Amino acid sequence: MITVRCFAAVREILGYDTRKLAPSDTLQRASDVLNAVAGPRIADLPRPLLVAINCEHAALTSPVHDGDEVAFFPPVSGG
Amino acid sequence: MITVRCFAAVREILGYDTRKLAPSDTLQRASDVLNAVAGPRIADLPRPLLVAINCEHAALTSPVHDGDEVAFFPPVSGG
Amino acid sequence: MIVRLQTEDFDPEHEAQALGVKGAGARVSFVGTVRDMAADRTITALDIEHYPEMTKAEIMRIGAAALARCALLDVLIIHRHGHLAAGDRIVLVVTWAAHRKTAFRGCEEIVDALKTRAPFWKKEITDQGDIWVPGEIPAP
Amino acid sequence: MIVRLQTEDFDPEHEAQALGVKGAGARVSFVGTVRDMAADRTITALDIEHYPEMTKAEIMRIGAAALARCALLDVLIIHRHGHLAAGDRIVLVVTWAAHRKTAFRGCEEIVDALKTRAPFWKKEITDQGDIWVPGEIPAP
Repeated sequence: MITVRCFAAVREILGYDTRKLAPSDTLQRASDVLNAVAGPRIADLPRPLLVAINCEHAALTSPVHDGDEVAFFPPVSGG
Repeated sequence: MITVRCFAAVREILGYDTRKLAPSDTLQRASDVLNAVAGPRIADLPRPLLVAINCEHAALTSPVHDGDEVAFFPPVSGG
Repeated sequence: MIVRLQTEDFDPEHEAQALGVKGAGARVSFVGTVRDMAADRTITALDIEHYPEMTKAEIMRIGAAALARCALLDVLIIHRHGHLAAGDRIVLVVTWAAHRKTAFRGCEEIVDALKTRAPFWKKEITDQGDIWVPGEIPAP
Repeated sequence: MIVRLQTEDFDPEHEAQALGVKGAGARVSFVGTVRDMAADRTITALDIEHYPEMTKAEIMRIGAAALARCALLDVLIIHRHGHLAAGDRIVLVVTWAAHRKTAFRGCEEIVDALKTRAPFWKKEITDQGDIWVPGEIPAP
Protein backbone atom coordinates (compact mmCIF):
# COMPACT_ATOMS: atom_id res chain seq x y z
CA MET A 1 0.00 0.00 0.00
CA ILE A 2 0.96 3.64 -0.39
CA THR A 3 0.24 5.82 2.63
CA VAL A 4 -0.75 9.43 1.92
CA ARG A 5 -0.37 12.08 4.64
CA CYS A 6 -1.73 15.63 4.45
CA PHE A 7 -0.76 18.54 6.70
CA ALA A 8 -1.95 22.05 7.56
CA ALA A 9 -3.98 23.77 4.81
CA VAL A 10 -3.74 20.67 2.58
CA ARG A 11 -5.32 18.58 5.32
CA GLU A 12 -8.05 21.18 5.86
CA ILE A 13 -8.89 21.39 2.15
CA LEU A 14 -8.85 17.64 1.42
CA GLY A 15 -10.57 16.85 4.72
CA TYR A 16 -8.36 14.03 6.01
CA ASP A 17 -4.85 13.52 7.33
CA THR A 18 -4.13 9.93 6.25
CA ARG A 19 -5.27 7.76 3.38
CA LYS A 20 -4.12 4.44 1.95
CA LEU A 21 -3.92 3.77 -1.78
CA ALA A 22 -3.42 0.39 -3.43
CA PRO A 23 -0.30 0.50 -5.62
CA SER A 24 -1.11 0.61 -9.32
CA ASP A 25 0.60 1.18 -12.67
CA THR A 26 -1.02 4.60 -12.77
CA LEU A 27 0.78 5.65 -9.54
CA GLN A 28 4.32 6.14 -10.83
CA ARG A 29 5.17 9.52 -9.34
CA ALA A 30 4.14 11.71 -6.41
CA SER A 31 2.08 13.84 -8.79
CA ASP A 32 0.02 10.74 -9.74
CA VAL A 33 -0.67 10.11 -6.04
CA LEU A 34 -1.73 13.74 -5.61
CA ASN A 35 -4.14 13.52 -8.55
CA ALA A 36 -5.61 10.33 -7.13
CA VAL A 37 -6.30 11.77 -3.67
CA ALA A 38 -7.14 15.39 -4.56
CA GLY A 39 -9.26 15.00 -7.69
CA PRO A 40 -10.74 18.34 -8.77
CA ARG A 41 -9.85 19.94 -5.41
CA ILE A 42 -6.25 20.01 -6.63
CA ALA A 43 -7.00 23.52 -7.87
CA ASP A 44 -7.78 24.66 -4.31
CA LEU A 45 -4.49 23.48 -2.80
CA PRO A 46 -1.85 26.02 -1.74
CA ARG A 47 1.00 26.69 -4.14
CA PRO A 48 3.79 25.83 -4.10
CA LEU A 49 2.87 22.43 -2.74
CA LEU A 50 5.69 20.52 -1.02
CA VAL A 51 6.18 16.76 -1.08
CA ALA A 52 8.01 14.36 1.21
CA ILE A 53 8.55 10.67 0.53
CA ASN A 54 9.41 8.46 3.50
CA CYS A 55 10.06 11.55 5.65
CA GLU A 56 12.52 13.17 3.25
CA HIS A 57 11.86 16.19 1.07
CA ALA A 58 11.07 15.13 -2.49
CA ALA A 59 9.44 16.54 -5.64
CA LEU A 60 6.15 15.97 -7.45
CA THR A 61 8.21 14.21 -10.13
CA SER A 62 9.83 11.80 -7.62
CA PRO A 63 9.01 8.08 -8.17
CA VAL A 64 6.71 6.32 -5.72
CA HIS A 65 6.83 2.63 -4.78
CA ASP A 66 4.66 0.19 -2.87
CA GLY A 67 5.16 0.74 0.87
CA ASP A 68 6.09 4.42 0.55
CA GLU A 69 4.62 7.17 2.68
CA VAL A 70 3.91 10.24 0.53
CA ALA A 71 3.14 13.53 2.30
CA PHE A 72 1.74 16.77 0.85
CA PHE A 73 1.93 20.10 2.65
CA PRO A 74 2.32 23.87 2.17
CA PRO A 75 5.73 25.55 2.58
CA VAL A 76 6.92 24.94 6.12
CA SER A 77 7.50 27.48 8.86
CA GLY A 78 9.78 26.10 11.54
CA GLY A 79 11.95 28.10 13.90
CA MET B 1 48.80 69.41 31.35
CA ILE B 2 48.59 66.48 28.98
CA THR B 3 47.97 63.11 30.62
CA VAL B 4 49.61 60.09 28.98
CA ARG B 5 48.24 56.59 29.63
CA CYS B 6 49.94 53.33 28.60
CA PHE B 7 48.35 49.88 28.53
CA ALA B 8 49.38 46.24 28.20
CA ALA B 9 52.72 45.68 26.41
CA VAL B 10 53.21 49.43 25.98
CA ARG B 11 52.95 49.90 29.73
CA GLU B 12 55.35 47.00 30.33
CA ILE B 13 57.96 48.31 27.88
CA LEU B 14 57.81 51.96 28.98
CA GLY B 15 57.58 50.99 32.65
CA TYR B 16 54.70 53.22 33.78
CA ASP B 17 50.96 53.55 33.24
CA THR B 18 50.45 57.29 33.66
CA ARG B 19 52.60 60.38 33.07
CA LYS B 20 51.90 64.09 32.89
CA LEU B 21 53.49 66.36 30.29
CA ALA B 22 53.45 70.13 30.29
CA PRO B 23 51.89 71.41 27.07
CA SER B 24 54.44 72.84 24.64
CA ASP B 25 54.68 74.01 21.06
CA THR B 26 56.55 70.80 20.26
CA LEU B 27 53.53 68.69 21.32
CA GLN B 28 51.17 69.26 18.39
CA ARG B 29 50.13 65.71 17.59
CA ALA B 30 49.81 62.36 19.32
CA SER B 31 53.04 61.26 17.62
CA ASP B 32 54.89 64.15 19.31
CA VAL B 33 53.57 63.00 22.68
CA LEU B 34 54.71 59.46 21.92
CA ASN B 35 58.22 60.63 21.01
CA ALA B 36 58.39 62.65 24.23
CA VAL B 37 57.44 59.76 26.51
CA ALA B 38 59.05 56.84 24.66
CA GLY B 39 62.38 58.29 23.54
CA PRO B 40 64.58 55.61 21.99
CA ARG B 41 62.37 52.82 23.34
CA ILE B 42 59.86 53.74 20.61
CA ALA B 43 61.58 51.07 18.52
CA ASP B 44 60.60 48.39 21.05
CA LEU B 45 56.89 49.20 21.07
CA PRO B 46 54.40 46.82 19.44
CA ARG B 47 53.21 47.65 15.95
CA PRO B 48 50.68 48.75 14.97
CA LEU B 49 50.38 51.05 17.95
CA LEU B 50 46.87 52.36 18.67
CA VAL B 51 46.03 55.79 20.07
CA ALA B 52 43.03 57.15 21.93
CA ILE B 53 42.46 60.79 22.79
CA ASN B 54 39.98 61.55 25.56
CA CYS B 55 38.72 57.96 25.48
CA GLU B 56 37.99 57.89 21.73
CA HIS B 57 40.01 56.08 19.11
CA ALA B 58 42.33 58.49 17.30
CA ALA B 59 45.47 58.42 15.13
CA LEU B 60 49.12 59.29 15.66
CA THR B 61 48.46 62.30 13.44
CA SER B 62 45.54 63.55 15.57
CA PRO B 63 46.06 66.98 17.20
CA VAL B 64 46.61 67.16 20.97
CA HIS B 65 45.60 70.04 23.23
CA ASP B 66 46.22 71.10 26.82
CA GLY B 67 43.99 69.04 29.14
CA ASP B 68 43.80 66.02 26.80
CA GLU B 69 44.34 62.45 27.90
CA VAL B 70 46.38 60.58 25.28
CA ALA B 71 46.57 56.78 25.51
CA PHE B 72 48.90 54.36 23.71
CA PHE B 73 48.24 50.62 23.46
CA PRO B 74 48.60 47.54 21.25
CA PRO B 75 45.68 46.32 19.12
CA VAL B 76 42.82 45.45 21.45
CA SER B 77 41.28 42.06 22.11
CA GLY B 78 37.80 42.41 23.57
CA GLY B 79 35.03 39.88 23.39
CA MET C 1 24.19 16.76 19.08
CA ILE C 2 20.87 16.89 20.91
CA VAL C 3 17.55 17.40 19.09
CA ARG C 4 14.33 17.52 21.07
CA LEU C 5 10.69 18.11 20.17
CA GLN C 6 8.30 18.89 22.98
CA THR C 7 5.15 20.74 23.95
CA GLU C 8 6.61 22.07 27.24
CA ASP C 9 8.68 25.22 27.70
CA PHE C 10 12.46 25.05 28.24
CA ASP C 11 15.12 27.09 30.04
CA PRO C 12 17.74 28.06 27.44
CA GLU C 13 20.69 28.35 29.84
CA HIS C 14 19.84 25.18 31.72
CA GLU C 15 19.57 23.21 28.48
CA ALA C 16 22.85 24.58 27.14
CA GLN C 17 24.71 23.87 30.38
CA ALA C 18 23.37 20.32 30.46
CA LEU C 19 25.37 19.43 27.35
CA GLY C 20 28.61 20.19 29.20
CA VAL C 21 30.55 21.15 26.06
CA LYS C 22 34.25 21.68 26.82
CA GLY C 23 36.86 23.67 24.94
CA ALA C 24 34.50 26.01 23.08
CA GLY C 25 35.60 29.64 22.94
CA ALA C 26 32.26 30.74 21.50
CA ARG C 27 28.63 29.82 22.05
CA VAL C 28 25.81 31.35 20.00
CA SER C 29 22.17 30.88 20.98
CA PHE C 30 19.00 31.72 19.12
CA VAL C 31 15.66 31.86 20.93
CA GLY C 32 12.53 32.37 18.81
CA THR C 33 9.36 33.53 20.56
CA VAL C 34 5.73 34.00 19.57
CA ARG C 35 5.29 37.63 18.60
CA ASP C 36 2.26 39.49 19.94
CA MET C 37 1.84 41.74 16.91
CA ALA C 38 2.22 41.21 13.15
CA ALA C 39 1.54 44.07 10.75
CA ASP C 40 -2.05 45.04 11.53
CA ARG C 41 -3.15 42.23 13.83
CA THR C 42 -2.85 41.27 17.49
CA ILE C 43 -1.73 37.68 18.02
CA THR C 44 -2.97 35.90 21.11
CA ALA C 45 -1.69 32.40 20.41
CA LEU C 46 0.03 30.14 17.91
CA ASP C 47 -0.94 26.55 17.08
CA ILE C 48 2.05 24.64 15.75
CA GLU C 49 1.30 21.51 13.75
CA HIS C 50 4.12 19.20 12.67
CA TYR C 51 4.83 15.89 10.94
CA PRO C 52 6.05 13.83 13.90
CA GLU C 53 7.63 10.99 11.93
CA MET C 54 9.63 13.43 9.77
CA THR C 55 10.38 16.37 12.04
CA LYS C 56 13.09 14.90 14.22
CA ALA C 57 14.85 13.18 11.30
CA GLU C 58 14.85 16.39 9.25
CA ILE C 59 16.17 18.50 12.15
CA MET C 60 18.91 15.92 12.77
CA ARG C 61 19.90 16.24 9.10
CA ILE C 62 19.93 20.04 9.42
CA GLY C 63 22.06 19.94 12.57
CA ALA C 64 24.49 17.38 11.18
CA ALA C 65 25.01 19.42 8.01
CA ALA C 66 25.86 22.57 10.00
CA LEU C 67 28.05 20.62 12.42
CA ALA C 68 30.18 19.36 9.56
CA ARG C 69 30.18 22.47 7.35
CA CYS C 70 30.98 24.95 10.16
CA ALA C 71 33.31 22.73 12.22
CA LEU C 72 31.04 23.10 15.24
CA LEU C 73 31.92 21.36 18.49
CA ASP C 74 28.28 20.65 19.33
CA VAL C 75 24.69 21.58 18.51
CA LEU C 76 21.50 21.72 20.57
CA ILE C 77 18.08 22.18 18.96
CA ILE C 78 14.80 22.22 20.90
CA HIS C 79 11.56 22.95 19.05
CA ARG C 80 8.11 23.15 20.58
CA HIS C 81 4.79 22.26 18.97
CA GLY C 82 1.18 22.47 20.09
CA HIS C 83 -0.61 25.50 21.50
CA LEU C 84 1.63 28.44 22.50
CA ALA C 85 0.71 31.88 23.85
CA ALA C 86 2.11 35.23 22.67
CA GLY C 87 5.55 35.73 24.21
CA ASP C 88 6.20 32.00 24.64
CA ARG C 89 9.49 30.51 23.47
CA ILE C 90 9.18 28.35 20.33
CA VAL C 91 12.69 27.26 19.49
CA LEU C 92 16.23 27.15 20.87
CA VAL C 93 19.31 26.63 18.71
CA VAL C 94 22.73 26.64 20.38
CA THR C 95 26.06 26.15 18.61
CA TRP C 96 29.50 25.76 20.16
CA ALA C 97 32.73 26.37 18.28
CA ALA C 98 36.34 27.27 18.93
CA HIS C 99 35.82 30.67 17.30
CA ARG C 100 32.97 33.13 17.04
CA LYS C 101 32.56 33.25 13.27
CA THR C 102 31.82 29.57 12.87
CA ALA C 103 29.51 29.57 15.90
CA PHE C 104 27.49 32.44 14.36
CA ARG C 105 27.52 30.89 10.89
CA GLY C 106 26.39 27.50 12.17
CA CYS C 107 23.60 28.88 14.33
CA GLU C 108 22.20 31.08 11.56
CA GLU C 109 22.40 28.26 8.99
CA ILE C 110 20.41 25.99 11.29
CA VAL C 111 17.75 28.62 12.01
CA ASP C 112 17.45 29.39 8.29
CA ALA C 113 17.13 25.68 7.47
CA LEU C 114 14.45 25.18 10.15
CA LYS C 115 12.44 27.94 8.45
CA THR C 116 12.47 26.32 5.04
CA ARG C 117 12.91 22.58 5.70
CA ALA C 118 11.55 21.52 9.12
CA PRO C 119 7.93 20.33 8.73
CA PHE C 120 6.12 22.73 11.05
CA TRP C 121 3.08 24.83 10.17
CA LYS C 122 1.91 27.72 12.31
CA LYS C 123 -1.61 29.01 12.66
CA GLU C 124 -1.89 32.41 14.33
CA ILE C 125 -4.91 32.97 16.54
CA THR C 126 -5.52 36.71 16.08
CA ASP C 127 -8.12 39.38 16.62
CA GLN C 128 -8.76 39.16 12.87
CA GLY C 129 -9.35 35.38 12.92
CA ASP C 130 -7.10 32.36 12.51
CA ILE C 131 -4.41 32.68 9.84
CA TRP C 132 -1.88 30.17 8.53
CA VAL C 133 1.57 31.76 8.66
CA PRO C 134 2.98 31.59 5.11
CA GLY C 135 6.01 29.31 4.96
CA GLU C 136 9.30 30.32 3.42
CA ILE C 137 10.04 28.88 0.01
CA PRO C 138 13.45 27.14 0.01
CA ALA C 139 15.95 28.53 -2.47
CA PRO C 140 16.21 26.24 -5.51
CA MET D 1 20.52 49.21 26.25
CA ILE D 2 22.50 47.85 29.19
CA VAL D 3 26.31 47.78 29.24
CA ARG D 4 28.11 46.41 32.25
CA LEU D 5 31.77 45.81 33.13
CA GLN D 6 32.54 43.58 36.05
CA THR D 7 34.99 41.11 37.52
CA GLU D 8 32.26 38.66 38.69
CA ASP D 9 30.64 35.92 36.63
CA PHE D 10 27.11 36.32 35.23
CA ASP D 11 24.18 34.03 34.37
CA PRO D 12 23.32 34.64 30.69
CA GLU D 13 19.64 33.71 30.91
CA HIS D 14 19.04 35.59 34.14
CA GLU D 15 20.64 38.73 32.71
CA ALA D 16 18.65 38.53 29.47
CA GLN D 17 15.36 37.96 31.30
CA ALA D 18 16.04 40.91 33.59
CA LEU D 19 15.74 43.31 30.65
CA GLY D 20 12.13 42.24 30.10
CA VAL D 21 12.14 43.00 26.37
CA LYS D 22 8.64 42.67 24.86
CA GLY D 23 7.56 42.04 21.29
CA ALA D 24 10.81 40.50 20.03
CA GLY D 25 10.38 37.48 17.78
CA ALA D 26 14.10 36.71 17.87
CA ARG D 27 16.85 36.82 20.47
CA VAL D 28 20.47 36.01 19.66
CA SER D 29 23.06 35.54 22.42
CA PHE D 30 26.82 35.23 22.22
CA VAL D 31 28.82 33.88 25.16
CA GLY D 32 32.60 33.98 24.91
CA THR D 33 34.61 31.77 27.26
CA VAL D 34 38.29 31.32 28.12
CA ARG D 35 39.60 28.47 26.00
CA ASP D 36 41.78 25.85 27.68
CA MET D 37 43.90 25.14 24.61
CA ALA D 38 45.38 27.30 21.87
CA ALA D 39 47.48 25.73 19.14
CA ASP D 40 50.32 24.06 21.07
CA ARG D 41 49.81 25.40 24.58
CA THR D 42 47.61 24.70 27.59
CA ILE D 43 45.95 27.79 29.03
CA THR D 44 45.25 27.85 32.73
CA ALA D 45 44.07 31.43 33.13
CA LEU D 46 43.55 34.75 31.40
CA ASP D 47 44.34 38.19 32.83
CA ILE D 48 42.19 40.85 31.20
CA GLU D 49 43.44 44.42 31.47
CA HIS D 50 41.29 47.30 30.28
CA TYR D 51 41.12 51.09 30.09
CA PRO D 52 38.36 51.78 32.62
CA GLU D 53 37.62 55.37 31.62
CA MET D 54 37.26 54.41 27.95
CA THR D 55 35.84 50.90 27.97
CA LYS D 56 32.26 51.60 28.90
CA ALA D 57 31.99 54.62 26.61
CA GLU D 58 33.39 52.67 23.67
CA ILE D 59 31.07 49.69 24.25
CA MET D 60 28.09 52.06 24.49
CA ARG D 61 29.09 53.51 21.11
CA ILE D 62 29.39 50.00 19.65
CA GLY D 63 25.97 48.97 21.01
CA ALA D 64 24.26 52.16 19.89
CA ALA D 65 25.63 51.80 16.36
CA ALA D 66 24.30 48.24 16.04
CA LEU D 67 20.97 49.19 17.63
CA ALA D 68 20.40 51.84 14.98
CA ARG D 69 21.88 50.04 11.97
CA CYS D 70 20.12 46.70 12.57
CA ALA D 71 16.81 48.06 13.94
CA LEU D 72 17.31 46.12 17.16
CA LEU D 73 14.73 46.34 19.94
CA ASP D 74 17.36 46.15 22.68
CA VAL D 75 20.97 45.22 23.42
CA LEU D 76 22.72 43.79 26.48
CA ILE D 77 26.51 43.65 26.76
CA ILE D 78 28.38 42.35 29.82
CA HIS D 79 32.18 42.12 29.71
CA ARG D 80 34.40 40.83 32.47
CA HIS D 81 37.95 41.91 33.31
CA GLY D 82 40.56 40.77 35.82
CA HIS D 83 41.75 37.22 36.43
CA LEU D 84 39.69 34.45 34.77
CA ALA D 85 40.23 30.69 34.74
CA ALA D 86 40.02 28.41 31.68
CA GLY D 87 36.36 27.71 30.92
CA ASP D 88 35.14 30.93 32.56
CA ARG D 89 32.69 33.18 30.73
CA ILE D 90 34.25 36.44 29.48
CA VAL D 91 31.52 38.23 27.59
CA LEU D 92 27.77 38.16 26.93
CA VAL D 93 26.12 39.96 24.02
CA VAL D 94 22.35 39.65 23.57
CA THR D 95 20.31 41.28 20.81
CA TRP D 96 16.53 41.37 20.44
CA ALA D 97 14.76 42.07 17.16
CA ALA D 98 11.44 41.46 15.45
CA HIS D 99 13.12 39.08 13.00
CA ARG D 100 16.00 36.66 13.12
CA LYS D 101 18.23 38.16 10.44
CA THR D 102 18.60 41.52 12.15
CA ALA D 103 19.10 39.88 15.55
CA PHE D 104 21.95 37.75 14.14
CA ARG D 105 23.45 40.67 12.20
CA GLY D 106 23.37 42.98 15.22
CA CYS D 107 24.88 40.44 17.61
CA GLU D 108 27.71 39.54 15.26
CA GLU D 109 28.47 43.19 14.48
CA ILE D 110 28.76 43.95 18.19
CA VAL D 111 31.02 40.96 18.89
CA ASP D 112 33.23 41.88 15.91
CA ALA D 113 33.45 45.49 17.09
CA LEU D 114 34.37 44.42 20.64
CA LYS D 115 37.28 42.46 19.14
CA THR D 116 38.75 45.41 17.28
CA ARG D 117 37.57 48.51 19.22
CA ALA D 118 36.93 47.75 22.91
CA PRO D 119 40.08 48.54 24.94
CA PHE D 120 40.79 45.14 26.51
CA TRP D 121 44.09 43.27 26.45
CA LYS D 122 44.39 39.62 27.34
CA LYS D 123 47.41 37.86 28.76
CA GLU D 124 47.25 34.08 28.66
CA ILE D 125 48.83 32.21 31.57
CA THR D 126 50.03 29.03 29.87
CA ASP D 127 52.34 26.09 30.38
CA GLN D 128 54.73 27.86 27.98
CA GLY D 129 54.73 31.10 29.97
CA ASP D 130 52.62 34.26 29.88
CA ILE D 131 51.66 35.46 26.41
CA TRP D 132 49.83 38.63 25.30
CA VAL D 133 47.00 37.59 22.97
CA PRO D 134 47.53 39.48 19.70
CA GLY D 135 44.72 41.96 19.10
CA GLU D 136 42.77 42.16 15.88
CA ILE D 137 43.64 45.04 13.60
CA PRO D 138 40.52 47.02 12.71
CA ALA D 139 39.74 47.19 8.99
CA PRO D 140 40.76 50.60 7.59
